[in-house]
Amino acid sequence: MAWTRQDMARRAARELRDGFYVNLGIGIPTLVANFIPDGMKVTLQSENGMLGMGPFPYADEIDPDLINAGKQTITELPSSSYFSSADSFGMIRGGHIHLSILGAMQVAENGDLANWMIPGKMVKGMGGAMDLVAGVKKVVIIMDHNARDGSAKFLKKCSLPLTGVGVVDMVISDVGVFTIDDNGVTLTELAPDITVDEVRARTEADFSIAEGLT
Amino acid sequence: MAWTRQDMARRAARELRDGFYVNLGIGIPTLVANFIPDGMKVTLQSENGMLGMGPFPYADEIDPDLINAGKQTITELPSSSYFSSADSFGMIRGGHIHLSILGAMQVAENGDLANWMIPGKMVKGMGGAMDLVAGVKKVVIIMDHNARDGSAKFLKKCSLPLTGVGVVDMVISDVGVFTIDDNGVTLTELAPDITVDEVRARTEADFSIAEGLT
Amino acid sequence: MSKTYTDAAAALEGILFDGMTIMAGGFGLCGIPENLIAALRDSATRDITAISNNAGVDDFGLGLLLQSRQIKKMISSYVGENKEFERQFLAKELELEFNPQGTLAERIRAGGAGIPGFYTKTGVGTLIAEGKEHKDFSGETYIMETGLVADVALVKAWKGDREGNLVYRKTARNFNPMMATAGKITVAEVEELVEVGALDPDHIHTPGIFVQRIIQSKDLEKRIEQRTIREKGE
Amino acid sequence: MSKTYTDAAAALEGILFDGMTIMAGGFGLCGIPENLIAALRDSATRDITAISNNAGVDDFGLGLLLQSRQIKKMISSYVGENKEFERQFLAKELELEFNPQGTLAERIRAGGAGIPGFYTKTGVGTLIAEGKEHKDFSGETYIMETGLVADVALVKAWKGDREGNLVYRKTARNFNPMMATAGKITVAEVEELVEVGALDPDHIHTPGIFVQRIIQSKDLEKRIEQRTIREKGE
Repeated sequence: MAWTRQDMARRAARELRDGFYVNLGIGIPTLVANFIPDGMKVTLQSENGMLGMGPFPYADEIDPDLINAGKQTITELPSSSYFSSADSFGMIRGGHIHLSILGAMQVAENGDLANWMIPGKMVKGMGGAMDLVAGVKKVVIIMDHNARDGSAKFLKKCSLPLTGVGVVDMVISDVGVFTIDDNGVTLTELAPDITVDEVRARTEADFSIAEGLT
Repeated sequence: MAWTRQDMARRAARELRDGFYVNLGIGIPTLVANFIPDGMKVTLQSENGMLGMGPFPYADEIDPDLINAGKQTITELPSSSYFSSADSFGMIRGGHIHLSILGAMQVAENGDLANWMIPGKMVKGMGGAMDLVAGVKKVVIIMDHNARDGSAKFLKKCSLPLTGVGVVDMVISDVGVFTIDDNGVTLTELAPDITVDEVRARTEADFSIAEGLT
Repeated sequence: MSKTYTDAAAALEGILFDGMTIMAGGFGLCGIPENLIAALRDSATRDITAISNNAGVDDFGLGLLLQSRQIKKMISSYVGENKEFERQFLAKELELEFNPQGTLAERIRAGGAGIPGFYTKTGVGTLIAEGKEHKDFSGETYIMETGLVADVALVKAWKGDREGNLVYRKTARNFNPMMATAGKITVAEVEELVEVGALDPDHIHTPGIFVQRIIQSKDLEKRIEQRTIREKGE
Repeated sequence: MSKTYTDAAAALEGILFDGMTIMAGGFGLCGIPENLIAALRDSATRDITAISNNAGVDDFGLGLLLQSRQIKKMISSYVGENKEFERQFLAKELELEFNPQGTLAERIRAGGAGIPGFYTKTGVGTLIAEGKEHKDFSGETYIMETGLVADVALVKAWKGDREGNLVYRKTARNFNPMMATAGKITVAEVEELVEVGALDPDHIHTPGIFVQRIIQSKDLEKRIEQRTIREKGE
């Protein structure tokens, strides 16, 4: 049984550590905030200029001057601070954020990431994604393991324009967890009832299997 | 009769314009603040991080957190703002200051300025002087026309290490006023009882005489 | 020499010209200079190069200037919310330069601070790096990006005074402070034009030196793009 | 994971080592981390490279570390107030790197913001430019300066909370905000350690992410270098 979006977000939350400053991308990564363990202090950064992001507002708390990088209304916390976009990306580029969790269209076995453009089709822009993957200490990707048409997204080499080169440290997909480091890709966890053979069949990237994983 | 320090400061104040943002160096340039014409709005910048500098404090107003770039205690105005040194020099380097009035050890006829170092003798540092002359739109020098030993300070070429190359727009000394532009140096005003011949004798730099000046 | 103008049209008088470069603050529709954008649309200034993180939505923000075909080129990081933008771009009626958001913010900050170029690792190995100078520092590769300035910068603040001192509110700060420094002429609109002395000098985000003209905003809509709420009890 | 420490000695424990690079905030004696400098002196850490705009005076500020011969090298813009500095430098007991003040401020800001190099026109044609890369932009010549980081940055703020959020007061802000961003570890001392929530999020100058350790200052002297006053009636 493959992991759901909630399962993937829950698994990603295990990468959080006490005292971490974290940037969560739009979509499934946003759900990770729901799984921060009790008693663990994690501060969420929003690249449009906020540290210490609170939950979504109640209907009577909505403030047009208070949004996250996904343009969603949010709230502040007693510990919050606001700053300019230049200061925000100074924080990001300068390596002050511990962890960024993002979505992906494609990941390559050397850690290359593509998540911003489909030539001739999508004209949206990279927003802050290139800055985040270049600057943040650890980059974790959450994605469906395969595209809707069944094709592999975890590849030997990305075919789409890149967001960053060699930037991905971990991939969490619906079939399991992979680390990417100097030893290449390693499958470290499997979703329930998913077999290594199934993962191999659905993955183009080469990967080794962590010790003890059946 | 040569100009006094007060005279030179008063003359320099005539370079001020309504709405100007101005940085005044340590020493005689500081006196220029006393000659801002009534009704003219001039805002003083202090490069340690303040815009809208007020006068020196009364004895009971002294605040160790409120000093100018000469480390003197000062006061704030209702219009004042504070900012970091990086923001302050962004303001200076970015060309947002209209006028800087500074002292000099030597000025050359091409506008070169030396005012920070005597090799083997003085170990003080340039502070913000190099940034000011490089970034501010107009640089006016107030200086004694000759050194204590009578030697010329307004030279064909500076012998001391430079603060900036081709940065000086005007020199106000005790003998008169000189402009420096694409046409070279022009003597435009004389102090009372000072003759062109006397200025020539006391100046190494080549200069032409403004029309109408006797 | 007063910096205060009666309204947006008056504040833009004499400083607009065809082919000019404009910066407009805001992130999405948050913190955008609504009055000034509307006045720029009414001015019918053409062939504008617009530097702004986003392009508004179809009928609001910079989207208004796209509808009226006043924009020749956009420099942005993300324009996903604007259908008219996509149409004009795919029809090659509009030039587009994408910058990573942090690179865009830094280029504007650099432009205002007299820094013509700087190095960043953002975008190394991507399309963004093509044609740019590469340089190694401590064994890592970086690309050079250049400073950006504008003929006119349009910014929106929460409070401001007649000296041009500005204070922003919450995430409506975003690109406004850097853009204020990078305009040859900067025009600010504020929700509340206060007396000089009403703003604490330690809390001023944009010192007045950067603002040449200022107006009190009128009839702000302050639209919300993604109204996301939780229910009581959650 | 608490950021709060009982005193300066405790806040520096385990992060000091001989040969390290330290940044210390302040302009002259205004806004200097008095308690942390004293604790650094007491630690007897040696061969320090100290990055600070000034070098204190003979018996206060960084002058204390010069007296005790703990500093191997200084990177500063102006050291005119310190006789012991001049003596050690002329006797070649001390290395010195002068940076123009704005270049120093920008190098520190760049270091904290992940920018390894930038171009400036400050110092072109002077001693400062020797050996540095030159590049032309729009027909003007600029020199490249590099980003600076420190093993430990020591900063002084007015108010701070347990999250590390800091607010500075008047011209005591100076180099402190950039240095807070450029320390691998940043230690802050504050005149008033306040409850989380006591600082307005719009007024925080240094967000807590940059501060790893924080203490309440004790027995601050806050010396004045040039007590300059006017008489009543002036």
